[in-house]
Parts: sequence; structure tokens; C-alpha cells
Amino acid sequence: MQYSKVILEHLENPRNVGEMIDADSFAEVVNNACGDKIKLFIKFGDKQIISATMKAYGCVPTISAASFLTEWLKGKTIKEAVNLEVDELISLLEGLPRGKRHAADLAIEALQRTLLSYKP
Amino acid sequence: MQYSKVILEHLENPRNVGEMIDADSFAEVVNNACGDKIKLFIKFGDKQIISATMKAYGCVPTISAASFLTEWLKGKTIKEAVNLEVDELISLLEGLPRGKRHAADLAIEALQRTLLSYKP
Amino acid sequence: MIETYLPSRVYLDNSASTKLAPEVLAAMLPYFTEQFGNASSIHSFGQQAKGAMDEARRQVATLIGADFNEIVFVSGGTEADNLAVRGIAENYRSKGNHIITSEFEHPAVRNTCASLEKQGFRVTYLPIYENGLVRVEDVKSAITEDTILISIMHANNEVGTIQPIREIGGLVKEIRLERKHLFFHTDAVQSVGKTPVDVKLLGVDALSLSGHKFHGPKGIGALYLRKGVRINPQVTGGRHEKERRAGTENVPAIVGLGCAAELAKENLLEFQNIALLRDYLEREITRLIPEIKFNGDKESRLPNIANISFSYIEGEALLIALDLKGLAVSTGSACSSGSTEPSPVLVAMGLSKEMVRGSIRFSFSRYTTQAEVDYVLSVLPEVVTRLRRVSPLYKQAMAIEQHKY
Amino acid sequence: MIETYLPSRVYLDNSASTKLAPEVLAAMLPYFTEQFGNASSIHSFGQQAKGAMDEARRQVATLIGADFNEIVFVSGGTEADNLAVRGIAENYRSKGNHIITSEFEHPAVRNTCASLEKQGFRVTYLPIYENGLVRVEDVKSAITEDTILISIMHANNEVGTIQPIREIGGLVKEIRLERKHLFFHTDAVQSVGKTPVDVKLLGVDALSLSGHKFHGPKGIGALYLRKGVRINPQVTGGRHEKERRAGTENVPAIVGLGCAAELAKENLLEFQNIALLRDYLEREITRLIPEIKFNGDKESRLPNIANISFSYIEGEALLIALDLKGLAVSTGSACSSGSTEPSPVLVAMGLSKEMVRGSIRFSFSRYTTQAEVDYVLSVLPEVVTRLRRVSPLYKQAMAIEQHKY
Ligand SMILES: Cc1ncc(COP(=O)(O)O)c(C=O)c1O
Ligand SMILES: Cc1ncc(COP(=O)(O)O)c(C=O)c1O
Repeated sequence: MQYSKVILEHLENPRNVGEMIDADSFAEVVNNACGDKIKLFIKFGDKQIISATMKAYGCVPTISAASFLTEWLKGKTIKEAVNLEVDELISLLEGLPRGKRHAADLAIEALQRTLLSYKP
Repeated sequence: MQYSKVILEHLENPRNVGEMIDADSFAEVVNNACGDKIKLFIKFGDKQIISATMKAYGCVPTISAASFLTEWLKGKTIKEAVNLEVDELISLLEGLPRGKRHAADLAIEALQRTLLSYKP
Repeated sequence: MIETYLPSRVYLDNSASTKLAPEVLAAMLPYFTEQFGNASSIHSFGQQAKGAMDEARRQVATLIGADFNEIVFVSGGTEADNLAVRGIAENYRSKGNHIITSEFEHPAVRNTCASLEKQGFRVTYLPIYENGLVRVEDVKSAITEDTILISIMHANNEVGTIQPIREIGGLVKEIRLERKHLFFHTDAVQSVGKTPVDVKLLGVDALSLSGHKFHGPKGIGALYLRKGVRINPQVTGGRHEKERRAGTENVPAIVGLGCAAELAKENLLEFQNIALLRDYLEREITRLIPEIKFNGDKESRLPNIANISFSYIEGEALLIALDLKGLAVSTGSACSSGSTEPSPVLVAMGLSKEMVRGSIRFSFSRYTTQAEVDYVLSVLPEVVTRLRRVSPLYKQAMAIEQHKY
Repeated sequence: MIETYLPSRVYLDNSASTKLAPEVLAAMLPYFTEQFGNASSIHSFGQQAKGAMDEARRQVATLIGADFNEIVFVSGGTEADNLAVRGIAENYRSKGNHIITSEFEHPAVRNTCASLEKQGFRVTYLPIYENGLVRVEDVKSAITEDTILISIMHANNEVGTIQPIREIGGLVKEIRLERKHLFFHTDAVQSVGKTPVDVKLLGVDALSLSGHKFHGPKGIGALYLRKGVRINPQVTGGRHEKERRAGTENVPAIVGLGCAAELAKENLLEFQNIALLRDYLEREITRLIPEIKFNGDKESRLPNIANISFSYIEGEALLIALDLKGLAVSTGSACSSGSTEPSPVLVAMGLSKEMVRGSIRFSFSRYTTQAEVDYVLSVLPEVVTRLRRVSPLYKQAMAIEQHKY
């Protein structure tokens, strides 16, 4: 259950916390088994994502993955965002302890759902 | 299994070891369960026991009890010798560890048998 | 990570394990280095080891009001529970098939009962109530003609509630006037050294304790077994511990356990003052942090445990965030492989899922200081606020941050 | 009691227990004092403990050629044997009901098999022969359709004979091509650290080892369990050791076991030289003392054990007399409550009652020196002579002292 530095740093300083009232797109995902929850909000520019915010409830990597994502998304194209895979996110987070993969799954699900619900 | 000083001292310096060729009386006793064996030889004077010798095989207190007895007997009357009881011998030996009472039993049996076979 | 004025990290997870007392370590050392004999050996190395074990057995017996021969050394609290529950159940199986325990036992008892169920025993799991206590009436009405064993823990490891063991013990004694083969075991792993424990006063037939919960070593524990109560040994082999538990005796650890027992006895009265520190923590937390809930009966509980649920946030996240501040606590929540196993104790006490997940246990030891508690109070509110700010469950309007880009 | 030229008492009972290596103690100490967390705790105290355990598991695995996850920490050799034998038997009961073991196993295996017999298992106890070895043919012909477990020790604890484990392992693998559920356990408590032990080479499915037999701590051991072999846990409770053994992990002892394993590996080659010292002892004893018998095969045995029977005298008396000279050894005779339980191993090897009673085991460690052996040689003849002189069994005419008064 050792968390990476990246994960711990995001826990201590979560980025872009909150609900974006003028978001272009938004999704809320829940892991029904454990109750973890992520809300993700994205604002899109012409070609790129301008900003993202989040709320997250659950264990450490759920919070940190959501926080990490909001930073990572800034400046990415939709295509780049859509192509982010769970394993890539995990390696960006410098790994996850055994049994915690579901946090990255949930974050990616939140991302996909937010992108999907974007109607430009 | 802590042995008393007396017992250990007799183990290191067993007294009156050997078979007395001119003994007045003699007995050999065996504990059939464990195989311990004591041979006791006594020479009687007018009123008192003049000397005793022994051979002993078995665990420590069997050897020491036999050795102790040969010293103790010297100068005792037959009556005194007959009246020596197991518990008294044990206390003269400064105690026996649990499970070792049979050594004193055997020594007393050897004594009784030797006294019994004495035909003055 | 930790403010420099603190001498070291702050450890408030003493119900999980405690620091070895320096006196205990000192007592153990000679048995590692010089007197390393096997206590079953009859030479002087062995006899020295044996003598030290005897002394430790006396010390442990004295702590709980037992007789020398009623103490069986085992490898820890878990094994003590196994030996008591499985050992008694198996031994008296011909007398009955029914076991009574509670919903909130430690897994060492609960899972052992569950494994006995698979072997055909019938097990009744008594409920506990909101206050974290079983009810004597429930025990009473659960007893049948077929009951051979009751196992109810003395103090609960998560909320610290102290169960009515003495009353149950009285009940058992009464029933035993008519039905000889009913036995009463209590898991006192959390209570020994923290609240008075006397096997005669409690009226128990078997009692488990564990060294590392009261500044003794890990890997050693003891089972009190009232004279006359027989058990099926669970570890078979040589004739150690009067044929109740085989295996070369762990002499240094046994010596350590004895020393820890003696220290616990000496410190027991003073230990009750820990409640003052604990109550101070609870009071200040109430003052500083809204929307919290204290878990477990306020009257009947150990002096050294505070169990608090923080709404809207997850225990593990709070725990790790506090750990980053150098503060060690524990949580009733454990989320692994995407499914949370919430503390069965708190669930049994009727807490909502969310309140179970947001629970944190602070557990004190006799080494806990006011300065350490003040440190907790200096970091906890900020960390709770931070995590609540992130939480989508946090409904307070003022707390929902809204971004505009 | 001891000649002043000797640095301290002479300990030649290393098969009973060994002295903790100073390096091992040094490795353990931090886990008593500073890093005392519960390895199941997720805070940093717990994670440090967990990390240390992982390292120790690697060290133990490396010593015996196993994989990290194939090591289960338990409370000692006895528990390892119990877990292997009872754990495998119970788990595979539906596949067969027959167990093969030998007449000369340690009680940890023998009595566990006996307890399984009571539960309805059929157990074959293979004979051993005068040389102290089982025969592979005997194993082969004992195997039936119903056999699920073979448990034969690697090196015997009394005479040090090394059994043909590798051959039996090959046999088992062959049979397993047709019958999947046949498992092979070896009790390697005496051999680990003394002779090469590689689970793959030996072809075993389970192997027991114990810390205190190779300068590690008491109260800790390990069971190697080949990947894919399942067991019924014997201590139930929390989910420690991948649910194979419950109970708070004994971190300092585990760290000590790991360190001892590493040291054993480093010293293994040199350890073989101990045989030179041992052979020197045997040679000199032959020269100095008549009417003795060496027990156990001369070729296939551990380098550190000599088992010798001294005619006409009792082992316990000899042992205590030597103890008074500061020399610790052990005996195969134990006379208690007036009945002698002679060593089942020596009896199984066909020794006469008297030779069994007169047997003494000298067991060396890597710390044993030439000076210590010379000390043995300086006291042993005199003590043997003294006790023989007392013995009524001693037939040599010259030795019968005759008194005349
Ligand atoms: C109430 C209770 N019972 C049993 C145990 C198990 O004891 P041990 O940790 O010594 O295995 C614990 C602690 O883990 C406990 O808190
Ligand atoms: C061959 C053998 N097996 C098992 C054991 C038991 O191991 P432990 O002493 O760790 O319980 C021993 C030693 O006592 C032994 O020599």
C-alpha cells in the first residue's frame, strides 16, 4: 500500500477542486462496489481542452487520479484525451498498489463519459 | 529438572562404590519400568551398621541416592535404617525434581531388601 | 513532513500494535545472546531458560489473577483465540454442538467460529447495539441444551467498548450448576493492561491476551485456561506447555511478555488517566470540526480509544493524509480491489455505510503525551477540511467551490 | 566448575537450539524499538514493517531456492510441520485418505499424523534401518491409489542422517504424471543452513524450517509451499500471509529469520568443514573410550552431529555430569515418573535398550572451536569412567571394585 510521490503530492495538494458552473461537459461516475465517486468538469476551447475541475470521494488514488487528470487534460486535444488508457494513467501516476487499479479505472471512466457527453 | 547440590555432589563424587565381598547382606533391585538398578551391600557390627557399598545404574538421583545411602547408613542401627522413609530420604537429598521420586523409592527398596535378607 | 518541534512521529495506533517498553527489551536481551538454551534441555543452558519461563508465567498469571499452571504460552492473540475456541469446541463436541459468539468479534474468533460451522457446529452470532455492546439477555436467551461455548470479547478493538463479561460469567456459572459442560471464553487482547482484568472476578474459563498490545513483544501471547477445562491441542508435536501447545518455547518473547505483564500491572492505575487525554482530544475535535460522530458507548469503554466518523470523507484518504503529517492512526474502512470491506463492528453498530467509511480510530498508550494530542489537533482540522472540500458528498453550500473560466 | 582456560561454557547442543548470531540481533533491534508498526497497518509505521518482512521473505526464499510467494511465516518448525501435514491432508481429503511417513519423524510430524489417524486418515509409518535411513523402495511400495501425502524428514535431529529426499521427490513427480494429488513434504528443520537445501532440486512440495536451529530467533519458522499447493489454514483469523496463517506478523523475528537465512547461505560452504572437527571428536573418543557405538550412517549425514552410545551408563547421568563440567550436550534417554521413554529414533534403528539409554548427541555450530572439542576430550573419558565404575552393568572384571571391611 505504498503510494507514489505523485499520488501523495496530489492528495496533499489536490488541483482544480470544485464544480465548474460554465463547464461544456460534465460527468459523475460511481464505483458501485466500493462507493468511490468522481465528478469531472471540462471546458473546451477550439482545438484543445482549456480546463478541467473535479470532485472526488474515496480512497487516496481515486482523489489523486482525478486531481492529476484535471491538470493533465489542460491543453490536450479531444483525441489525445480519448486515447488516454488506464495503464498509461497508472504509469503517469507512477504506479498503483495492488488492489487499487479500480481508482484509475474510475478516473478513465469519468473522462470518457465527460468526453462522450460533450456536444460541441 | 534442577537437582539439588547434594545430589550433584554425589554424582561427581559417588561414595563407597563397589561390591563388598565380605558383606553381611546384599540386595539388587531393579525398576522394571525404567531399568534403573541399585545393588546395595551392608556390613553390620554389634549394634550398628559398619559400612555399606553400592553400584547404581540409571538417572542421576538413582546414583546419588544410592551413594548418599551408603554414607548415611554408616553408624545407624538396624532400627534406624528400617525406619528411613522415602520422604525423609528425599528431604535428606534436598528434594527431587518432579517425576524423579522413583529414584528414592528404588533406593529405599534396596535398603529394605538388604536389611530383610540379613540373617545375623 | 512533521513539524520540527515534535520529537518524532506521533503514533496513535496502539490498538494495532505498541512500542516495546525499554524495560522489556532489556529483559529479553540476555535470552538472545547468553541464555539461548532450549527450555526443554536438561543441561544448565536449558534450565536457565526454563527458570526464566517459570518467572514469566508467574508474572502473567499475577496480572490476570490466574494460577501458574493455568497459563499456556502461544504465538499471539490470534493463536490464543484459536486454541480456546477450536480447542474447547473440539474437546467437548460430544457434550453439545452449539457455540454463541457476537457479530463483532475479532476475526481470530469470528473466522474460527465460521470454520467450526463448516465442521458442523451451530453458531449463534449475537447482535450488538448502537452503543457497541452486547446484551446479557441476548446471551441468556441464546443458550440452549446444546451450548458448550460462549465467546465474547472483553473490549472491542475498534471502538473500545467493554462488554458485560462479568454478568455473562455469572450467568454461565448459574447455568453450570445444572449443565456441567458450558464454557466461557473472552478475548481480552485489547483490555489486558488497559483496564482491570481478573479471571476470577470476570468468571471466565478461558481468556486470550497478546504481548504486542501492551508494550510486550510481537509473536507471543497467552491463553488462560481454568484448571479442569480441557482442550484439543491445535499445534501438536513435543510435550511443551503441559501438552497443550507444542513447539520449542520462544523464551526471549516469553520473558518479554512476563516483563510487560509486570509493567502493565504497575501502570494500570495510572493508565486510567489516559482517558483524560482522550476526552480532551474528543472535546477539542468537537469544537474544531463539525459533522462528526463518536462511536461506541461513552461509559463502558477503554480509556485509550477514540473512534470518530468524519462525514463526507473516506477513512483511508484521511489516514494517509495524516500519515503525511507524521501521524499514525487507523480506519475501519479498507478498500481493496474495488470493493470496500467496511468494518463489521461499525456496521453491526448500525452506522451508515458512509459513516463507517469515514471512521478513524485514535488509540493511545501510556507513552502518549499532551504535546502529541495537541499536534493532532493542529493538523486534523485542516486535513479534514481539505478532503471535504474535494468530496462530492459534501453538501454544505458554502463548501461547494464553483469555478468559472 | 569449568577450567579457567575456557572462555565460557561449551555448548554442543546446537541441534536443540542455537545462539542468536550477533548480526541477527542487530538486524532485529530496530524493529523492537523504532519500527514497531503492525505490518498490516497502512500508515508509514506499518509500511516500514511490511517492507522489512518482504525483504526477509526474499532472503528465506533465496536460501532454499523458492519463490517469494511460496514462503509462509509461522511460529516455528513445529507449526510449519503441522501446517504442512494437517493443512495438506485436510485440504485434499476428498482425493485420498492415506499418508506415508516414517517411524523416526520429529513429534511435530509424528504426533500430527497420529492425530490425523484419529480423524480417520490411514497412516503408514515406514521403518528405518540400522543406518538411520529410510529406503526409497519402501516409500514406493507404500504408495497406493489413496495416498495424498508423503512426509519424510530431510535430516534427522538425533543422528543427523540425511534421507534420500531427492530420490523420493523424483518418484513422487513420476507418479504425479498419473495421479495429480500426491504431495511431498519434508521437515528440513535440522538441515537448513547445514547442508544444501534447494526445494526444486529436492523436488518437494512443502518444506519446514525453523529460525532457532540456525542462529535465528526462536518462535519463528517458515513453510515453503510450492505454488499451486493448497492448504487448510490451521490458525484462522485475519488475512495475513495470503490467508495461509492468521495473526499479527512477528516482524522482528521475521527480520531475524531473514538475516539468519542470508548468513546461513554465506556460511554454507565453510560449514561443511565442521565435519572435520566432528570427525576428530569421534576419532579421539574411539581412541580414548572403549565400548562405544556410533549411531547413524557415516556417509549420508549432517556435518555437525555425532551420536554416540556409551555402554553401561545412562545418558541423563552422563549429560548432567558433563553439565557440571560446563559442557552442554543432549541424550536420547529421558526417564521421568519412573518410566524411560527411549528415543524412538534409536529404537527404530534397532539399538538395544541399554545402548539407547546410553546415547549422547554432540551437535556443533559454526561457532564451535577446536578448543571446545579438546575440552570435551579432556573431560569426557574421566566422566564415563566414573559412571561406569558405579554401574552394576559394567562387566569388565577389572572394573568391579571389591571392598573388604
Ligand atoms: C481483540 C483482538 N483479538 C485478537 C487479536 C489478535 O492478536 P494478535 O495480533 O496477537 O494475533 C487482536 C489484534 O490483532 C485483537 O485486537
Ligand atoms: C527435525 C525437527 N523438526 C521439527 C522441530 C520443531 O521445530 P521448533 O523447535 O521450531 O518447534 C525440530 C526441533 O525441535 C526438529 O529437530
